[in-house]
Amino acid sequence: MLFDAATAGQTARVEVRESRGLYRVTIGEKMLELDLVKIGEHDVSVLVDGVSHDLTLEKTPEGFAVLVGGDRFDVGLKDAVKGAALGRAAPPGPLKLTAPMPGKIVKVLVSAGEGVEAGRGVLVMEAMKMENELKTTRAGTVQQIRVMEGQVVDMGALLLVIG
Amino acid sequence: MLFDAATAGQTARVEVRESRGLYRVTIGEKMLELDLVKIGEHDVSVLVDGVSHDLTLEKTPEGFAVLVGGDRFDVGLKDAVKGAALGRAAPPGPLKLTAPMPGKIVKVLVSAGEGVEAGRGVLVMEAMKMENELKTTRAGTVQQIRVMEGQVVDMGALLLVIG
Amino acid sequence: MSSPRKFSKVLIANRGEIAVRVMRACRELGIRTVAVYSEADRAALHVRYADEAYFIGPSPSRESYLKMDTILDVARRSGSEAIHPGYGFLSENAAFAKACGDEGLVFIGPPAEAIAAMGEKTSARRVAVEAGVPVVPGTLHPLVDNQAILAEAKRIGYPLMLKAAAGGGGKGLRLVQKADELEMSVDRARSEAKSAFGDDSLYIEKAILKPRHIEIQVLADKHGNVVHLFERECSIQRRHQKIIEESPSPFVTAELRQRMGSLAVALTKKVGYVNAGTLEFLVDENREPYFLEMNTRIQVEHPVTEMVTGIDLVKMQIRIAEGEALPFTQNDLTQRGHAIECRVCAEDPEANFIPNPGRIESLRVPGGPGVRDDSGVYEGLEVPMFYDPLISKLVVHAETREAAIARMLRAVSEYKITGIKTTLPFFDRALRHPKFIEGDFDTGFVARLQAEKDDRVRATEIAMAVAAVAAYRARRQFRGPMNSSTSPSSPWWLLGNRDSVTRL
Amino acid sequence: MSSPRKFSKVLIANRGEIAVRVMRACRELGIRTVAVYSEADRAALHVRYADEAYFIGPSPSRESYLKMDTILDVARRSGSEAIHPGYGFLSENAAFAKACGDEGLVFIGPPAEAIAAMGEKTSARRVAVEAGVPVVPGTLHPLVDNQAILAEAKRIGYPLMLKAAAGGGGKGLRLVQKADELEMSVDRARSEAKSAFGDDSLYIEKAILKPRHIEIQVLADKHGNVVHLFERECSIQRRHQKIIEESPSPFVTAELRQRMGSLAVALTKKVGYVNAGTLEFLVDENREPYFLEMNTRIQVEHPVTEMVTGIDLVKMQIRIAEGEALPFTQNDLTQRGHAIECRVCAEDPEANFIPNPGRIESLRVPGGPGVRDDSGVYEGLEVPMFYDPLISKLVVHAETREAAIARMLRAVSEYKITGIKTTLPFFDRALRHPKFIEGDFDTGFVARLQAEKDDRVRATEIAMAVAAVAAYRARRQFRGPMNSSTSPSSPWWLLGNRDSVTRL
Repeated sequence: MLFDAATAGQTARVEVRESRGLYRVTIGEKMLELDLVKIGEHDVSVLVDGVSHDLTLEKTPEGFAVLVGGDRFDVGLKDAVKGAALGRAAPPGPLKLTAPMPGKIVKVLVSAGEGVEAGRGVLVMEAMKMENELKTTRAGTVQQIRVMEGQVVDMGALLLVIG
Repeated sequence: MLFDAATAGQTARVEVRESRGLYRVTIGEKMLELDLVKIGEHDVSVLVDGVSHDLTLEKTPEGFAVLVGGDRFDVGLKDAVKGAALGRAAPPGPLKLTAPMPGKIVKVLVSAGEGVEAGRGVLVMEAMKMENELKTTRAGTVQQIRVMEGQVVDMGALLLVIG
Repeated sequence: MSSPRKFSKVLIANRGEIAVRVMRACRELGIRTVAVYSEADRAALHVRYADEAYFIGPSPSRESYLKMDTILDVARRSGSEAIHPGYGFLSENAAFAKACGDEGLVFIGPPAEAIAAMGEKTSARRVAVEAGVPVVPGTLHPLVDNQAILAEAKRIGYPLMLKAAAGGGGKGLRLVQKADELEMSVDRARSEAKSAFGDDSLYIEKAILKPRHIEIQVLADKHGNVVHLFERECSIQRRHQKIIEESPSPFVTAELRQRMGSLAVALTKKVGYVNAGTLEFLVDENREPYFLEMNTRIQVEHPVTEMVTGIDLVKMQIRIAEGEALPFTQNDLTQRGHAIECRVCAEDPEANFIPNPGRIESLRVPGGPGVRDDSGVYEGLEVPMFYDPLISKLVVHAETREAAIARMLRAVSEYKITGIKTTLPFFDRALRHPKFIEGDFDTGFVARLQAEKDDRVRATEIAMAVAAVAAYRARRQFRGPMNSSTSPSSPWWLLGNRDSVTRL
Repeated sequence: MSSPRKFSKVLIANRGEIAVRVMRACRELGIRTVAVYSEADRAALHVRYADEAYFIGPSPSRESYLKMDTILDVARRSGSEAIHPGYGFLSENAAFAKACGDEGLVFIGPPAEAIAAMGEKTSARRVAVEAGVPVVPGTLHPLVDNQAILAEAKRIGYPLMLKAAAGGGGKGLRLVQKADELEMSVDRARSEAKSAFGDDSLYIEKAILKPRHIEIQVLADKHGNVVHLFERECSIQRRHQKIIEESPSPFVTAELRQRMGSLAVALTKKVGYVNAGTLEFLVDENREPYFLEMNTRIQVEHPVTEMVTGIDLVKMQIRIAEGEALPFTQNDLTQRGHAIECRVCAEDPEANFIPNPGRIESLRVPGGPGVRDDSGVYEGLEVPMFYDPLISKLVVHAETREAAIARMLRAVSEYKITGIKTTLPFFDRALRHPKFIEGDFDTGFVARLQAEKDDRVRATEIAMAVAAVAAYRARRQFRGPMNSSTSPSSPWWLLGNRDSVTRL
């Protein structure tokens, strides 16, 4: 199976094959043979030519997060054949600003119909006692405001639509 | 629901009822109202009139093992109505000596047909580098020997039958 | 001075790791503990850990952990003899300390008067000035209306700091570089101060550039004995909040340690302070200390001092509140080895430390020699959005600073948390940075680090390979593309023989 | 003496907690680690923790962890420069130490000659006698045939101890009360000795009644420097194996400490010993010490010494093997506070500590101030039946012995293991026992404790209540009687919202 993988500023074409309980993984030119043992729900112990890796995995919208030692990799994966993102694809059309964390809307800094430049602060959210100003990544017009000041929203909740 | 519970040398008739998200448990004369929250697979947090208990449970053949603080209770439970043990009942008929742990049979100290007194050592098992002599809890005749020296057996495996 | 009276039951008016820390001390002293909890905290660790626990209201702290009357009522009903406030919440609230006294409860902390004198920054600065302790130039009184702030700002000049008069923990704190940023910053700071402390008055002071944040721990008993337990280096901060602390400070010389210790003890005595407290200083490049403020409570970072001095500060707080005299003098105290603390927070260090509450799916804590984990969470817990993002304090102790850094890197590599993003990966990078290793840093370290490119040798290849294998297994199990809506709490990509060790 | 040469890669010829302990030291020193593993250990913690790991054979240790050639071959292939043997297995095998040298590998331990001289008990006793160190009356040479043993037994008289000449860790150790027990005990001891050490020769000695087991830790470098790191009290034993250790010993006076320390250093020097070692003594009621044997390797209980002295013994072993001189002298060493270790074993304390291997279903480790967990396991691991039942060492450090006991009880109450029975509940009882608290005990403590009735105040009621609720829920979910065959790895009685926090 072929994937396009991206993490830590690097991208690679990755092929995975299975044979006799081992995984053959080809990254670019290089081939790794993984003796992989699953431990509990999130951990795997991997031996590659005697080199031992203790990894912890977590499913993410884009692919998987991988903890190795003290480091973390958010690995994005695409099916290299279908080309479809394994995770959620970037939404097309107008910019839908969603909550980056659960929290409370402290202030709405724009009004419907108002024009905004990219980088303009549009909302102030409070979470864990810190106020965070959310900015639009795109210039346009505020088409919808889906929240009110004082409202508590979940992570990923739709806040504003800017077209 | 009525149970006969036994642990730490005490026995009691225990009734459990459920109402409005709470459990009413009557032990003998005493009634406890439990605000019980399940945490993960093995832990529960229980509040009884403001007193907090952090407990860890484990299923056992006889009922449940309960860890409270540094202490452990192996609670045996019987359905007080049906009278049926909730766990495995003591086997009737001849004494079936089973392996108390996984391990290796180092020596068989008796032969088939031989008469033995209660307390007589009948087998030597090795587990975790320690040799342990298994004794019969009952006098009788060795009817069957189901293992050989050098054999590795699982916990609970039938070793000898003494009638 | 009443003779020592041992407590048999103490209420802890707090949550999270510090509530658990205080309960551990109580349990070791044979004191029963009483927890209070909000809607969101029924299953919190401090509730499970306590001997008793009582509900005090909705999740927002204003309606629960800040509700004095409710908490005092619980103390009364539970028959508690004393209240430990932890840090934050009501810990530096003079009115609460006084209310405890009026109720016949012992407040485990300083007298209300000392909190009033030192807790409010501008008055603390006035006291310090009188005591001849150097302070940073700025307003000595809280400013309520914006006009006054604009005027003062013009007088002092830029860059300057805006601070919540009632504040602490960096809340309501803002650096203002130039005049045109002032107005917007004032608004934001006020609104933060309001929601955090219910008081939106601010004060401003000259910003000292490349400053080190160094603080002195003090202990004072009810018999007039005061000692200091040396310094803590707290210069590694993000959004004006400490994230890595250590003791001793690699920047502090024996002379400076001596000098700051004496200033701290003098100021502590001057205000008739009792119990544990911390005097925060800014130290400039020329090793000149400027007194900033006094934290009239236990500090988040107290464990580094415990590990180098061998003194249990929370137990000492309780003993002092019981009326006992300090069991040691200044000369009995020594620093052995080196300790470092890293604050493990539910934040995304890749996204400017934005809070990242959520459910902890899996948790593996580090162990072995010289490692201490002061945690407020457990596997399966939903970290609530209502409170501070601190979930655990990872602390190490070793013979030397070099050995302590190596040990912390080892401990960080053993600490595995999934389900939420944490500051752990940040520590792996920060502690390997040459500037940190040399001890050559200031409060701007984190910002500079994040601007730099990451030049660690990283295990990118194996991470990609194993992620691809996981994706391959997922595909094999469910034809069709992965569905990101799959709940992360059921890692279906590793279905089969769950909880067991399986060769794939 | 070759000049110091730092290692870049070390092979650890062991498994379990001690392999992980050594790897932690190596990781902190920047040394790459090589693990070896048997069939049963592919997923063991030491394999996951190592930088490299190689398979060495079937599960029985005779076919894997005791296979010198295989292990030396792995060392060669992996480019290791040194081998750390841990304890047990090949750690006290002179032939292995020699083979390492022949291979140009550094054996992190004493020279083969010193092992030969001190490792074998009877020769160690001879050396001690020559050095004027008091020993327990007994045979000074291994006895191979039973006739010789019977004769010697008659000469020395009963009660007496049978010991495996090559032994350690209580294996092949038997107390014989009267003559008619002798033969059967000899057989059992021989067969244990054979399977544990491949050598079934025994020796016998007079049994000292109500003895305390107290040992002295020493460190010796390659430059002739020798220091002792004070004593460890190891009298709390079950089946002749230590289960609770502490330092300092509540029984040892300053004079006795001084005397035993000097005897230990003298004996260590006499045999040209190098690296870490431990001299075990029996001390009778009149505080007379009798030298028992020397353990020529790191001890299981080394952490209590590390915590009171602040010295990392495993790092010191490595530095010494690299050729470094001790960085301190006897006068630099002091004891700070008090440390206690409890050995958490997969054993059933209610059934005479019978081994209880199995799968660890859930695991919660203690934390907070002064608590150290040196573990070799993790949640989900199948504890194999082939090896020692020790799964973790729980160690605490506090200001005083009283505070350390309170802290250990607190830590034990936080330690939750399901799936296997462990010795944890035993510690909760033992550490509350008046005799333990007074420090008034000997090696017979455990047997006496188990004969007594348990008079703790116990939470029997809530345990019964919650067990009944669990049974009730189980019934409600599946009509009909509970089925004991239900795999404990799926706690169906708590099905629904698994892994989450749910109000039932």
